Amino acid sequence: MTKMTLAKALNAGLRRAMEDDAKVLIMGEDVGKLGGVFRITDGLQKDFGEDRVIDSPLAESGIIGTAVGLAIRGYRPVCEIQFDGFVYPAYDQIVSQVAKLHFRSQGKVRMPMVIRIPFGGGIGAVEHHSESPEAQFAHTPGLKVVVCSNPIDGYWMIQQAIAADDPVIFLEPKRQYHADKAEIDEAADSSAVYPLFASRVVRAGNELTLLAYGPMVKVCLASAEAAAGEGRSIEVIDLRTLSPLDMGLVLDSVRRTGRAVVAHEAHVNLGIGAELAARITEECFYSLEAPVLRVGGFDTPYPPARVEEEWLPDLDRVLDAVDRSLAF
Amino acid sequence: MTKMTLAKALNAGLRRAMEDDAKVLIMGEDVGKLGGVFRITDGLQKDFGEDRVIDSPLAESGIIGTAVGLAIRGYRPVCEIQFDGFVYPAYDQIVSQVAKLHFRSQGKVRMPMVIRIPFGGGIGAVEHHSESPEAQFAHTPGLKVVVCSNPIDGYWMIQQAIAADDPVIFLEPKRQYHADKAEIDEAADSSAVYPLFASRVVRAGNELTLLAYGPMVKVCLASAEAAAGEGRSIEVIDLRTLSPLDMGLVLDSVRRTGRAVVAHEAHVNLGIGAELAARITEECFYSLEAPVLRVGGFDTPYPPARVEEEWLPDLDRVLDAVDRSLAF
Amino acid sequence: MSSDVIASQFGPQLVQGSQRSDADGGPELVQLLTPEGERVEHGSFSFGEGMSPDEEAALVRGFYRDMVLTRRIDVEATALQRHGELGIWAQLLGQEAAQIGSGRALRPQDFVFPTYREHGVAWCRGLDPLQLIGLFRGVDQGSWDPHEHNFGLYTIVIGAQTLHATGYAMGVQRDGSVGTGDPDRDAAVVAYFGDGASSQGDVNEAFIFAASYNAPVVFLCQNNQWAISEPIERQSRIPLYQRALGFGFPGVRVDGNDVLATYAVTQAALQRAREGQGPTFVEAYTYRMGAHTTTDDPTRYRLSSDLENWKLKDPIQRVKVYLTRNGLVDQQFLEAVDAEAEELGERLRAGCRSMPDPHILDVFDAVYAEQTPELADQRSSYADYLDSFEDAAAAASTGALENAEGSR
Amino acid sequence: MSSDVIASQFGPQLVQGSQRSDADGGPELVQLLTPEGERVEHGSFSFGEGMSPDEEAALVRGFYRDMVLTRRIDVEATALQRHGELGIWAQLLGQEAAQIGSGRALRPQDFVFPTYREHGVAWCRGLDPLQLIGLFRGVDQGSWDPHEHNFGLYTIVIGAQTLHATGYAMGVQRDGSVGTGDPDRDAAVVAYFGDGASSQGDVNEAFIFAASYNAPVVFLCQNNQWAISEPIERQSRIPLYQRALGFGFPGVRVDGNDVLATYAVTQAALQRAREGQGPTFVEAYTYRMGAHTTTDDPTRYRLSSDLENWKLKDPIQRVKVYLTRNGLVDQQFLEAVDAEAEELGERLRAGCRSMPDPHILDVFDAVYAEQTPELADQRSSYADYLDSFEDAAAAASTGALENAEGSR
Ligand SMILES: Cc1ncc(C[n+]2csc(CCOP(=O)(O)OP(=O)(O)O)c2C)c(N)n1
Ligand SMILES: Cc1ncc(C[n+]2csc(CCOP(=O)(O)OP(=O)(O)O)c2C)c(N)n1
Ligand SMILES: [Mg+2]
Ligand SMILES: [Mg+2]
Repeated sequence: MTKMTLAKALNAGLRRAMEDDAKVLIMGEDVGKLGGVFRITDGLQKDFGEDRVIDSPLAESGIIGTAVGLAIRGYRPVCEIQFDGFVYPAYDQIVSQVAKLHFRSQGKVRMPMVIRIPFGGGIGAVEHHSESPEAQFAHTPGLKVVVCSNPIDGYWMIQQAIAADDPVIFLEPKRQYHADKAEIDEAADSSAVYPLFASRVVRAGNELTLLAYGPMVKVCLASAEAAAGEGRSIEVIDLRTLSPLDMGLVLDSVRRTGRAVVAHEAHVNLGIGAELAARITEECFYSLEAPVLRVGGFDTPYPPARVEEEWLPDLDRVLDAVDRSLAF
Repeated sequence: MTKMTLAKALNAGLRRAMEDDAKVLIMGEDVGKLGGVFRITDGLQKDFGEDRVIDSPLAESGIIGTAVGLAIRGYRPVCEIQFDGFVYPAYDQIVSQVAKLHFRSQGKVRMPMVIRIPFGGGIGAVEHHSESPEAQFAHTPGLKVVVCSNPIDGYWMIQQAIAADDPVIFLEPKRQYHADKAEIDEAADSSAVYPLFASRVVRAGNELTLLAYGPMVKVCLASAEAAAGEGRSIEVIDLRTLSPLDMGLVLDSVRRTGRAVVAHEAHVNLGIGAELAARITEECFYSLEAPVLRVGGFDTPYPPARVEEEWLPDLDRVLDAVDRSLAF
Repeated sequence: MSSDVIASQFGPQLVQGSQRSDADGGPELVQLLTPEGERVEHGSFSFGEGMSPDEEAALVRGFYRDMVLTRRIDVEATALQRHGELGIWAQLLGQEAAQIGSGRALRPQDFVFPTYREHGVAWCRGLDPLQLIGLFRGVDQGSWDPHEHNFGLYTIVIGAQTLHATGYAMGVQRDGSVGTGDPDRDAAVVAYFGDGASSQGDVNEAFIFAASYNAPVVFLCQNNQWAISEPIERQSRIPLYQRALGFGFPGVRVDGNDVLATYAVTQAALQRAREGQGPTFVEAYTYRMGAHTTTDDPTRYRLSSDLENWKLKDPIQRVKVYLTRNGLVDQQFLEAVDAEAEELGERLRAGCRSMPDPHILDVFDAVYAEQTPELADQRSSYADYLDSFEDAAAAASTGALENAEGSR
Repeated sequence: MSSDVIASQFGPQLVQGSQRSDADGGPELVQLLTPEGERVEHGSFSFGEGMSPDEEAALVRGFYRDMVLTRRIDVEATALQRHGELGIWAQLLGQEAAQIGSGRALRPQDFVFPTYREHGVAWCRGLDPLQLIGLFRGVDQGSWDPHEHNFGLYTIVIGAQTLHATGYAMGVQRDGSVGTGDPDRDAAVVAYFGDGASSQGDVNEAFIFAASYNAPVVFLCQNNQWAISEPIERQSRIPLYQRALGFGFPGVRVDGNDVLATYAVTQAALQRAREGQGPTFVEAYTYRMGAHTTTDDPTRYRLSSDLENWKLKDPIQRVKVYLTRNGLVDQQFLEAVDAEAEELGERLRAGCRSMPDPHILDVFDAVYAEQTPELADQRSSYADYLDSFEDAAAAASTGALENAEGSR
């Protein structure tokens, strides 16, 4: 058992994946000597060499496009996009090639690729460093999209994503990288860990279901705690997988509680909350006591850092939505 | 009054916009001598010259990126993306530059740019020629997204989009280009025409609201007609604007009918239907007799042409959803 | 400061007029067989070195056969499209030598990343042309296994495949299959692309990655003078092969209508790659004699005199003249090839018409290696929905039967 | 076929070893003032032509002042970041000559598209440095009006601005402001970018568009040897200025630590553009003496000896030596500049600390030129929500007061 931050846990998970499978490669800008701007790949180039931990020219389309070729050759590339806002130059390769090659070839070509993206705000950064691009990838058939929210998940989910035979967009809540530590049992049997494409109840409750992922899990847990102080019993689900959605767990919960609130940093308009609201309403129409409410980033570009705390959904805004739902 | 197809109407609208404002430029691949692969810009280079109708090198990011510079210099570029699936190389310029420059500059920079995209399927094409990328743009604050569905709208909406001071993604249902003709009154007072960012009831009804845009408007009208044959009264709304959504009209209708079905070719998961379902449910919770149902492209990549008719939502699938909603 | 001074400061005036007015490809063009069918020498590249005259003649006869059959595939597919059997077809007419010359220079372990027009290269790799035809018919998006023929799927998004090729080549390096000296092991990768594609960011990024890692990749650009309606001048104001100079690797312009020269130059470039000397840019200077695709109308943007000029440089004709004039073929051979082409044409027509359509439900199974529960649900709901029609139809026909019975 | 033969086929072996081992920039470097402060001649470029000695001296003194003040801005902002006043700062330490030399060569009607590090160019364009500081503090994303100073907003997505510059230059062409001979009308555009940026597709597409339309744009690349932790060799294996050759326009490498040479070369390139001779690539060969940004730790990836070497080529020091040694400044001037720097520093510290924070509700108003109803709704709901807290707070404080009163 070792106590690790999310950053350290991801590093350890990557290391283990590289040890387990010589075909695993790491690619990206500054992933080598620097270990990435967040140090997630710290020390890996030193130990696995420049052929397996590849500093790329400064070109995201180039990173993903060459990773496609490496995957066709039988490698399992793990690409780091330095910040969320810099994934867009690679968007074409991701949605038209990575996502479609399995389909195009009717399974003759596999794309066991992981695209790691530190995402979300709250770190006081300049423009393009605080985006939440998940809905765009989740809307794209052929990709799978997962999000970790804590060190233990970080450690296991990155290994599971690398082992998966489909392309996985792996979102890392950057403001959680160094926020908390957790004990990780590296010796645990990896086949027994919680599955990758499954959501998880992280707090049980029976009056309302709070759905979150990544950075908002912690905020929602705090909101549920605060609500408990007022005698309210809120269930919190860490979605973990955004594509596919694990609707079984979500619907079970909402059928019990009759109420749901979805929270994410991404713009509310056409965010993951929209899809959850649509599906929950369709499946639980007669169990719902209130419409599914959504709390999220406003439908403006991510604002300057000095005002981001007010822009991001926080404990109070989540509670406000919870109250509105309960009052319905 | 002239009878025109959608293709011809767009051509006439572009011509008129160019006559009205010398700052209007057309840019894109093959827009010059060829008049575009769909001939939407036919004859314009001949009449307005190579400086105003600009054949670009084969690079979409280059087209949009240089259009940004032209807009900063005071021009109003109208960019043609040859097919929906080829907008992605320009995605970064669109979401990180075009969409954000007004915000970044707090209004000191305007982006009066139109990005025309022939979109949707049903023409028997090969891969990447039948995509419906609208949700991704509608999810991006700073862009406006509109869709025309018929020649009259095509003629006026393209002029209104060009006159707008915000960047407009202008979607053209390519399978409608040559489908139908309509009388267009070119002498009409342009300030009196139906506004750009407004939806429209295209068939009145009182039992269910059918929401559609672009190529699905015709399909939905046919479905409503068929339903009328079975004694059902279906209202059909042509959304026309996807960002912003014109919720006033939509909610009024659904409050009356108590039921809504949204249809689009785009993948259902995180498509425009998800957002409409979420908003309608939130606003009309107590008026809804059934959950908002969605009919759309499946969550697979667009399939090979020989099977697209079964993949695309058609009259029967729309009716099926209508029936399910009415039976709820 | 006068323009003269300025110009001289930055070296010779580089802006050039239309380079294509020089339709011969200019002095830098590597040519080994003239349009008139004469063998010529070139300072750096030669054809047939180390071969006996018989071997050499056999090779050229093979090229001839390949080109004739490739053209036949193209003509048949074009006709099938006209008859409504294909949605569209991308013709290669005129580019046979560029494709057969380069395709025949490949070794089995080399890997090809094509565009949508590489029917001749596909032929060299052993694909059944019906597999190409199926794609344009719309029954699939490429039914061949890239690993079986070391021939990737057709790529329609312009330029995307050049990065795939570079990445694959980086994989070849990592597998230790470069520069070992073992002719059965050392491998090269070829990225095909067009003159228009050279403007895409992806293609230029591919040059950068390939140069940075010294990857064993050959960038084979078929400059057929046109990107749909746009002439090459829109993409580059200097000869395209010189693009490579900006990235620090060699470029060469070869007569793409000369199968011998294309073979020789490609072979040398592949060998450089296999030996670990890194990327090469080969510009095969040729001409798209047909339309861009069967939906295109080239009369809107180019002169018919241009086409007439290029007809004189037909890639097949010059080989035929060469072979005949030098007594390297007899009438029997030529007739046998023609007969083979006839037979191929027939097979393609029949094969195309009898291709089964795909089944919609299979579409759901092809998205992921590991199917998702939600997509499995969509599949089964849709299956139920489709069944409901069959049930209705069955009920209707049973009903009809009953009615018929009832009316007895 | 042996490698020798192959190599010779494709011309000289182009693959080069580390070009940066040649830290002097190589023989192609245009230099007019040595690190030791000696003026030297160059065959193509000269400084001060057509000026009187006094005018020339005044110009150089101006450069010196600009560079000292620019460095001071940088030092102050770095310190402000250390004190928690800024979120981050991108230091330009060491790049003062590249920026002042090029920035001072501009005319008012020219237009600049910067990256995030062009503080010296911003200075030349007349921006208040507090406007730069505000961006890095996080109060806005650039508060200046690009049209007021003909200086675009800082662009963070690497390379994106090179296309904007090219498009703007196409606009200049369309406005007829190229090649008229009127020095107040003819305009050029400058796109700044880094060595790392040269690998982005966008930058290469900008080269293609600029060449294709012969646009009046100067691509000014500050090769500061590093893209965060990646050395220039990762991006190009040949000197970067040669990239331009692949696109058919001239490139030149200038000593970016030599303000005279940078001025002369940029001026000539701008003039070419204004006269209608099209794009030029200027590689200002320099060194990022600081960290990439204040969050970076360069000791993880580069040798301190490298930095020490480059300190000997400090861009300010050499001008100071030159001016002093040739009696072109007196002690009074130097002291006045230092005093001005002190004053500027103070103003920036105070100005930064007293900058008002933005208001969240203003965020909703900045998205569109024509506000949308739905965003207006979001704004007013959020305003109500915020008010509810103030109401609650007011109620609470009234409550507290009541309680207090009650307890009296
Ligand atoms: C990214 C992208 N943009 C546009 C297109 C549409 N398109 C298909 S082929 C073509 C021209 C390609 O020209 P070139 O690269 O010279 O190849 P050629 O067709 O001449 O073989 C265009 C614009 C596309 N397929 N992909
Ligand atoms: C598209 C994109 N990818 C990654 C980044 C992150 N990033 C910021 S600066 C930088 C290095 C830039 O190097 P260079 O172009 O040499 O400019 P310099 O910082 O040295 O001035 C990187 C990778 C970015 N801003 N944009
Ligand atoms: Mg071409
Ligand atoms: Mg740099």
